[in-house]
Amino acid sequence: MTLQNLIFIILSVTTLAAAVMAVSFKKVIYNAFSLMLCLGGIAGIFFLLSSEFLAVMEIIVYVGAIAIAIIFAIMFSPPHFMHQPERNWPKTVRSIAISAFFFATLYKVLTTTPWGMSTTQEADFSIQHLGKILLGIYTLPFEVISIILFIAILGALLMARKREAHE
Amino acid sequence: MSESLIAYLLLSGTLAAIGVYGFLERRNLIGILISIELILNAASINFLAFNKFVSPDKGLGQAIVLLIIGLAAAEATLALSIILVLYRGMTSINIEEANHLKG
Amino acid sequence: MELFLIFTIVGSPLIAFLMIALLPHRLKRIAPLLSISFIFLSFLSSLLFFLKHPQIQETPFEVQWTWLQANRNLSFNVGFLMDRLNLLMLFVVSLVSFFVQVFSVAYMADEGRGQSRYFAFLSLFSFAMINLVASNNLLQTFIFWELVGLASYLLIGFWYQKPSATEASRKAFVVTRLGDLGFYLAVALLTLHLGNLNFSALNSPEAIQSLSGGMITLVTLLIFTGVMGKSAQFPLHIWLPDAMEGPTPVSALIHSATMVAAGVFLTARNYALFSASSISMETILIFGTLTAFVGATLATIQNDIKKILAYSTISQLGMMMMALGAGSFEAGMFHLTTHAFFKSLLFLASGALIHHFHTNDIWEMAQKGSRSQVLTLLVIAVGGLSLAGIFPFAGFWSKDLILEALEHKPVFHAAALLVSFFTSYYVFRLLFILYFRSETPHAHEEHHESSLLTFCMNFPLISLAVGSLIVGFMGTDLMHHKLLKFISPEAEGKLSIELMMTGTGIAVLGLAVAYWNYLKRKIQPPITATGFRRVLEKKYFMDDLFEKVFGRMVLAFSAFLNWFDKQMVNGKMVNGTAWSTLRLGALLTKVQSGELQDYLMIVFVIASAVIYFLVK
Amino acid sequence: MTSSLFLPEIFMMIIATVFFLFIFLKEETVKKYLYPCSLILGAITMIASFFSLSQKGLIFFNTYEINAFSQSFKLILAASLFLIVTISDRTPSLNAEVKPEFFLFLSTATLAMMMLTSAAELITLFIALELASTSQYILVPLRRGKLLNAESGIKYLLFGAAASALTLYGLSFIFGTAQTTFIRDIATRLPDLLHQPIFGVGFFLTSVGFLFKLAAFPFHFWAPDVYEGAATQVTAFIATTSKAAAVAVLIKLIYLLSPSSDTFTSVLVLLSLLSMSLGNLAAMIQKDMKRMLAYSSIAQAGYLLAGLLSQSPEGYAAVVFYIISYLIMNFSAFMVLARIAESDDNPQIKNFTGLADRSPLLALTLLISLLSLAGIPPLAGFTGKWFLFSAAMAKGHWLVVLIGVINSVISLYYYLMVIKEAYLGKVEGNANTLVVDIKTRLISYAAIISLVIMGVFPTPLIHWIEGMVRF
Repeated sequence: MTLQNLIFIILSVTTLAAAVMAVSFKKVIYNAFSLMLCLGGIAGIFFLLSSEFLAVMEIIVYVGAIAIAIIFAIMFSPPHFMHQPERNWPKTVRSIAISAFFFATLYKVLTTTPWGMSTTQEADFSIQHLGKILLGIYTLPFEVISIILFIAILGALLMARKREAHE
Repeated sequence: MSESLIAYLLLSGTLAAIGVYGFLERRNLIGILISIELILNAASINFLAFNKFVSPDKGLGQAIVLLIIGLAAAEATLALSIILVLYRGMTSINIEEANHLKG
Repeated sequence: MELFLIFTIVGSPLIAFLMIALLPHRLKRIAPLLSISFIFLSFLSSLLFFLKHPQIQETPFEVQWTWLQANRNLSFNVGFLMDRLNLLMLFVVSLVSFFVQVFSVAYMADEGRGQSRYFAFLSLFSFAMINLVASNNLLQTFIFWELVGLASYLLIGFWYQKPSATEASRKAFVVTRLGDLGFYLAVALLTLHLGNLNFSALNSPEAIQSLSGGMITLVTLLIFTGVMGKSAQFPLHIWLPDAMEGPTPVSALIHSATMVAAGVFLTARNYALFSASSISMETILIFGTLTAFVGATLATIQNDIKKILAYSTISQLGMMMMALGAGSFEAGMFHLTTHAFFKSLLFLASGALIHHFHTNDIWEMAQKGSRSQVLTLLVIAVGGLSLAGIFPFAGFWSKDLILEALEHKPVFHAAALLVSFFTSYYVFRLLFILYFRSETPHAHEEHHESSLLTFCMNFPLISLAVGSLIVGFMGTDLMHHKLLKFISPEAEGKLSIELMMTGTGIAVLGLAVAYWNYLKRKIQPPITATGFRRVLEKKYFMDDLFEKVFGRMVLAFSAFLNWFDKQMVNGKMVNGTAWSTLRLGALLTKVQSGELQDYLMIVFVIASAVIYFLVK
Repeated sequence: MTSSLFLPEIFMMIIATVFFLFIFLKEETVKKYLYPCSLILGAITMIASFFSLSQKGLIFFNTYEINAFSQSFKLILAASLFLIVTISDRTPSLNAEVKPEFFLFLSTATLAMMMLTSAAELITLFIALELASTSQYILVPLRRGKLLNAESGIKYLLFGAAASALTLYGLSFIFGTAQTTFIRDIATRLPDLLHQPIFGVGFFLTSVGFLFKLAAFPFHFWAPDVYEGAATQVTAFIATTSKAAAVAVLIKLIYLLSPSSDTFTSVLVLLSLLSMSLGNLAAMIQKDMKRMLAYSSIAQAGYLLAGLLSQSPEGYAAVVFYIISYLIMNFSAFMVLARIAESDDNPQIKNFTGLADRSPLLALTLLISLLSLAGIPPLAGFTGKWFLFSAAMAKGHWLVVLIGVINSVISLYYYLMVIKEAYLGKVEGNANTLVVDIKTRLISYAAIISLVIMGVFPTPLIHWIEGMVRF
């Protein structure tokens, strides 16, 4: 077992365990912290997939921005010491069954497919190349993303303003 | 193992399934949002795995994932603000209480 | 010029409809005027067309344009066909429409703002009906067939506040749509197999040869289900009595003279196709007989004047179908024509009574002194005698033609005679109750109707009564079979004296029984529905064997049929379909629980299932 | 010059910027100028799209393809945006202070939809879809008042997020098998790819995002709740423009990439049948007019799928024809609804009582549009359905046609309920006449005439469409 494999296993286990925690704890704040851990694990996976830049971005944007925003939202929402609804077992069982079915089909698809492998030798994972692509064929999506972010922020502000107008 | 595509795909599949579970089971809206992030990340892992093992151009998948991260941020912002509006209205962020529109 | 005339015929009611619909409020009062003048224009144009083409019998006039061009050699056309069959129908439809609309001016005078709406719908109906008749292909006919149904739906439910009216319009709609489903399938099948839906092509020998025998039977039977719905054939007849909830002129126009005849017309239009399948002809004959019988017997025990006429219409439609099924095309169409006149006359006259006495119940009318309405009773007598087939009224000639057509089918001939007996019985029952059982009105209360309204009411009655008298003669030797020859050049129309005697004899028998029951024994009006039983148990029933056999049997059997009709056919078969569809809808919206996660579960399950299905 | 190829989009962006600037103006100024300004801008975009109809070309490193198909759809989208704008003068359920934002998000959504029709690369397509969705996620909870707005907003957003997550997952599979995201490159490799079931899975998952926009079963659940909860104008936008864009993308994807296998077709058959049956059955028992139209639009999505599953040029042309007529008839229904809506903006069917007395023109518009939706000849809805069903029949999908016909029969029931209310119902008390302004009059006449003309003389239009649905 190579070091790389070991790292992969450790990262996978961490990620999945954190993911399970992120959806199963009853207190949302714990979910959020588990999510941060899980995202960290995913960043490690990105690193293993030779995408160092994305690993960094994952940490900065996801852990640094999104997860923090979620935690802020939790602070605004009912305090976590408030009454937590009891677990609805039939619903839990139903959800587990459905997600298991979903995974089973995916598993079947993934394992039966003969995946083609890349034949290119010079593997250019560099940021420069990434930059060229972003400003090359992905110019338009890149620009559109900025519009999306813009209107999302505008929309969020609008919601907040609307709320004030009501009170 | 770290050099086999299928391992990454199965990892991503498991992550997606966990996300689906959370999506269906959590009653807390923020919990649901967290589940969505998990599914999106699973897709990102897929893209990067294909990028590394399959794609002839190693920049494509990375660019796509970068765009996905941007999208996730936008979606989360919006979702959180609507959740807060909802909370102001019904002092709860339980999705099961948002069931007045039906029939 | 021909084209212009055709467009005037088919288009003027539409113009009237649009003009009324878009009239500003101030001008709504002129709606009746618009409606009446445009329908008269339509009538005049068809008359003009006939005068310009007296030879239309030999050379039909046809125009058409391509409407939908599909990929292969399949296209749908829009066109009009003018031949003797449509011209006859056009005269009937536009003339009866005209009279009914004139009558409506008086009948609906109190309606206020609703009046313009009413006339708009009538114009829409006339437009649809005239186009249905003038179409040259099956699809176009189907389109206007549906539009006719829509207009009828709107008119039945015209008095919207009455829940019974709403219910009746819903029922009429559901039941006729049930039949139309078959018609729709027939159109689809014919499109697929022939590609050309023109009537001339459908009924050409080549088309009939190119279709297999089974296919012809299937298609004609499917068309016949549509006919059953619209022409109120058993067991889809149940909507028609309920449709009487609409204003009476509407019943006169739509539910007696024109729309319900559309099914008969459609059968006649595709007669070559129908004749090619003996199974279909037998089916038509059997259903026609059943309908005629059920209708006639049910009419004998109704106390609501409109219900009597409604069941009578059902029975007469059955007679027309019998004629068609027996192979006598001209007898069916001839009866359709005479029936249109005398039945609309009867309805309008009953409308006049209802308008005057504010009740539908014949016993109540008699109590309030129906005897005083001399003119109305006179025209009812004309219409009734015609309906009963008494010499020399119109119905006599056409009914005897039907009897003649059935001569070689003893069972059906006997059934037709039985129907004639019942018909005559309920007609005389009505007349006796309204005239001889009437009390003299206590005080002469003056009705201050304006002279215009009185004219509007009386003019159609008198005109139609005259029509009912003379139309019959147009089919006889005296007039050289003018009408019959017009319907079909080959028509013979020789009436044997024996048949005429049997027909009259049966009618007189009906008269006799009615006389016994209502004049001699003076059966009293049933107080309630159960009171009816008491009538049956009266001792004097036993006095006479004759009565025991006929009078009681008639009443009891009719009562049983009435029960069966209400409970079984109406309740379980038809309403059941509509009810279960609605229940299914309600059940399905249960899934829409408002819970987001319930929705998403279904989404994920189905998505996963599809993936599984795709990989398998 | 490449920028001329981008003309309609540029105009959309300018419009969006203008509306953005309106946010900073004083309220009186906004009140005075916003609506006229939006009308003018909407008209200009329509004209710009019209003049760029004949353009062709590839821009943005071949990720953006301008052709007859995309330009025609841009014209359709611009026209439908213009129509929505025309009925946005009186918005009882939108606060005056959010009006500029309302127009801004309408225009960004339309911009995104225009991009959807042109995108020749899957990621561009996906991002454009996200822009469209995000704008609509904001539009839905803009409605003021009750909590329903936030509820429908969050339902729409989360449902949409689930759909786009599935789409993204599917895209990753396509990326993994085809090793490219350019639609045309994938199309050239199709023969190889079709052996792999994973490609079919990826294709299906990708189409989920668009089936969601189309509100086809089982991705329709959001529709009734969102239609009811959103402001009427927003609902009209989601019901018309958004669907047209989804149809454009689905045609493009299925035309170029369709794994025309039996299994894929049978999936479409199933979705189509369930959509129409469920939509029509559930619509029958609705009381809320918007909710009823939501179910009716689910049923219409089923009919559209019936055309798509034929996977033939006639089928695609039929779908385009139908979506154009659908836009007109659905829009006019919503226009009448918007005129009727008073304070609460959720007209029940009983609110239509006596419409014929209150405004004969609106009643007639409603009558024609609902009858057309029900597929009554000779209106456009019938002709469209005829094209759809004959395309499906040509490929031997008898079952679809049969069930479709039965469904049309069922649908007539609930449309007639409304028509009956409008024409036969009497207003209690004094009927206040609805004042119909000249603009509404013009649109009503135009809608009625075009529905009739498209029904009676469909040939020129269908010929034009057949020429345009070619890649």
